[in-house]
Amino acid sequence: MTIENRTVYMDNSATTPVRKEVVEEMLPYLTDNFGNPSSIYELGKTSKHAVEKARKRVADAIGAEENEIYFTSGGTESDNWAVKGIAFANRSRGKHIITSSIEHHAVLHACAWLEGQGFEVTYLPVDRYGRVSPEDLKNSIRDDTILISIMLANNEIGTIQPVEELGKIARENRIYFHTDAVQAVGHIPVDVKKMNIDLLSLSGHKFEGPKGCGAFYIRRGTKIEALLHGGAQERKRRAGTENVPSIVGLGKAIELAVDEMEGTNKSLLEMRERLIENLLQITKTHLNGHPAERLANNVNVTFEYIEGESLLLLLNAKGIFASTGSACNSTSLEPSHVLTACGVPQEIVHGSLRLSLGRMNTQEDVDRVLEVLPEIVQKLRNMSPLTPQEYRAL
Amino acid sequence: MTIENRTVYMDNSATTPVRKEVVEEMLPYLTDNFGNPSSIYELGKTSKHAVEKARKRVADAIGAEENEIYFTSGGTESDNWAVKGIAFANRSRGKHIITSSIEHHAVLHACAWLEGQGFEVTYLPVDRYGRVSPEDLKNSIRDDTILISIMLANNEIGTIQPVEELGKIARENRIYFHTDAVQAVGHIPVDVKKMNIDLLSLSGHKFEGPKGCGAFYIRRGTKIEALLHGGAQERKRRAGTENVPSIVGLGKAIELAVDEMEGTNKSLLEMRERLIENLLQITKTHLNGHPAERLANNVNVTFEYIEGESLLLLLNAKGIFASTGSACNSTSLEPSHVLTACGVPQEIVHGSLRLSLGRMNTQEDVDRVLEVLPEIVQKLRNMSPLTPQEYRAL
Amino acid sequence: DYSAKVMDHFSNPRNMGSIEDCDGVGEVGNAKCGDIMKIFLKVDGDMIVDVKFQTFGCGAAIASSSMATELIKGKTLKEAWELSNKAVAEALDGLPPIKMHCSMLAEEAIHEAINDYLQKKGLEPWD
Ligand SMILES: Cc1ncc(COP(=O)(O)O)c(C=O)c1O
Ligand SMILES: Cc1ncc(COP(=O)(O)O)c(C=O)c1O
Ligand code: FES
Ligand code: FES
Repeated sequence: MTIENRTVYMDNSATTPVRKEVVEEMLPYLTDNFGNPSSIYELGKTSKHAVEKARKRVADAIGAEENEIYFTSGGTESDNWAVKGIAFANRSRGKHIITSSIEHHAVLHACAWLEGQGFEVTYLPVDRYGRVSPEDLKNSIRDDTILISIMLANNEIGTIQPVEELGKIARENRIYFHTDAVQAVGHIPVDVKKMNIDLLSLSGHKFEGPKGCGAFYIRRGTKIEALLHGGAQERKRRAGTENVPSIVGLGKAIELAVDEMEGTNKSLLEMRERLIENLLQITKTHLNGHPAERLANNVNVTFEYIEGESLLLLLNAKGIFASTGSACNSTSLEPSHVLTACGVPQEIVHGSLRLSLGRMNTQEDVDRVLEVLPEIVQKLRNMSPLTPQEYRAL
Repeated sequence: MTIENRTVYMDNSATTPVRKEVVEEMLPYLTDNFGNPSSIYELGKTSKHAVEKARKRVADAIGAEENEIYFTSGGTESDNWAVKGIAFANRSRGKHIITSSIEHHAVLHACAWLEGQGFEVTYLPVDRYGRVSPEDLKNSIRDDTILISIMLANNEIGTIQPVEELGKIARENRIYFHTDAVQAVGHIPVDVKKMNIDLLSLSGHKFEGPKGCGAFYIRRGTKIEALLHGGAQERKRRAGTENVPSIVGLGKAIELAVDEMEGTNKSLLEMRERLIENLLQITKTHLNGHPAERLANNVNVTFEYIEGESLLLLLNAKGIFASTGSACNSTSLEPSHVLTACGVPQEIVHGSLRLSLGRMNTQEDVDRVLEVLPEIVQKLRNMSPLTPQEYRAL
Repeated sequence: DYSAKVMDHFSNPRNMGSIEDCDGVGEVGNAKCGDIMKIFLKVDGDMIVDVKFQTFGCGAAIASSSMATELIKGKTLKEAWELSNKAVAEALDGLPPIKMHCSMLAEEAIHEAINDYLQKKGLEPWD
């Protein structure tokens, strides 16, 4: 299969390139300034200062204090730390955790593992737009609830949760509130104080920072155990030699993303709306996620009668890179738990497509997708035994 | 305090710079080839192939199969995974773990945490050279022992353990054997099959690879739980978007280190022996660690009557970067548990100095250290109330 | 991070050494913990006319010794007694939190030395 030369990358929720300014700031810490921040000599101090500067930038980006920020190896580690760290530290207070059915697997599978350790987990349902209801949350709280973990923005459908309100309920009930903000930080304004957040996960590679580096916010006074035990790094809460270059990169990337957020989102929103509007012109196509409470970069639609992996492969052949919630494109063979939780019927859930926009996308990219996608959908529908006669064009 | 222009970095066991060839191989994966390896489009496949190439390189470096290698965020994560992953997965078989008293804190603190979860841990003593006795290991095995974790080479004193023999004992008793090889891989030949190793930890930044990236070897058929739960990466055993650039760097670095090991070690050995010989000329100075079963890059001595942090600061002023096992230079205020376990008396343990050599060190660096160090030791001894009159030079 | 003042006093310690015929000597700390400080006093009337120190310890401990001896030289015993570890740390432009205990050593060693002097004189020690 030949691949077009001009490519359109619309999978920015999966990962992003590291932006130029960020790479430049990282490079010296790979080579010349390679010292271990725990060392007391000059080379160590240079690294230490760089890490602390990044910590300040992260704190500023989410309205936290510097000493509430810990660096991790990414969103997955932060999520695991939140869920397991709170569970083990507060076991004597209770064994009940509340989360939602559309969380990232990093939260869901950590919860499932805890169920094997004697904890009990309530998975809140969501409405057809992927929103958790504050009423449901209130009703699920028990005397022994120790943690509520609800993501700020969903990675598949872009739905933004009413976290401020959910956090308020948690606070009123004196239950720790964690939010997986991996898709939110750098994309929508986040203020941990205003939003009543006790713990927050974020990951560098979702906002043009490096992969393999994330951060974790722990509100002062929160009772939480370490996840990685060992050396005395990160004020004895997260062991392991600091990934200085990536931490530096994450700091720079988060600062740029937040500074430029308004302008970026304005242009993303225009592209998003044009895509949605035009894709919904294709017959038997449905929008997934919330129409308004939605990340500016997220488009997620379901085309009836087709299967996502085939769609991706044909898009790939045209140089368009996107993703699907179809099981056929995953190692699990389960269709998207997010779309399923939103009530997308099993018969059509396989035909879903996520286009996630990034700062580097242009209206020309949108043109290209709108030029190519309808044809591909038609081609696959023609091939499918499910397609009713009236939707065929043979 | 003014710092000399010419600096001598002799703290290579703490961390190393990323070598040039490695940075070059990493760079494209930060920018152009930034795809998520889980994605099926071209950009994703490029990343996937890069990760698999690195996996092969790691496997080759330690005599493992490719599908026995998992990428992690570093030595600490690998160690935590080994200890906790085996413990939780084999709980029904037993609750006893054997390790040594000179392990890295990543193993020791993970074990301590497990003690809080109902596991029992035996900490084997070491002889004055830091060696674990195979007899002691045999005697400490119980019916319910599920894991033996003994490091291959120690980070402070460089002592190499008789791992092949220890692994044999474990295998004969059908107990999983883990070795923390963070200081060994890339420095001494490692063969997991020959050495009877079931699980092995390694970390990139100890052999001129990137920080924040390590690997974990799990022998096929080993029953172990995941440490980080979430996405289906790393054959569902280690979740989290792969740190592609760093994984690529680790692969390149390990290949170079192993290929060049013989030549590098020859030159390190010459420097090490010259340093040891000359430092022992300073009165009331003792060598720590084993005289022969020792990493080629490790020098560790104790100077009586002086304290390590002061020594480091004065060395730093002369542009020499090294480390100490003194409590005064740590956040824990406990002196080195390794030197203490080797029987170095509490009164003198604070005067220890580790010089760890790297590929970039030269005999001129050794000259410089030998020129500067005796004077500094004398200066501090003159200042110390402990120094007997005959060792003063006022 | 140590301040420039700490580094200055650490690298070029003032009043380092011992006084053969001193009037009071105080030693505090413990080699096992990595810190011992010894202060020697020469007293004339109620004036400290000379002071020297010997210290086994970290950069902060050595700098604190040096600074403390400077601060009490030429002062009365009473004034020297009043010198707090916080004052020593402040004179050094601050110490890292985990190093504050090292400046305590200076305060304690001075107290020991003054009491040693008082006792040698047959006077009641202060507290
Ligand atoms: C919402 C959400 N949470 C967690 C993660 C995990 O982050 P990482 O891949 O950095 O481990 C991701 C992305 O993969 C995500 O989208
Ligand atoms: C023997 C040993 N084990 C584990 C580690 C931890 O490795 P990392 O810093 O990559 O987490 C280190 C180094 O810090 C080490 O020397
Ligand atoms: S049709 Fe082949 S995996 Fe779904
Ligand atoms: S003398 Fe040990 S910390 Fe200062």
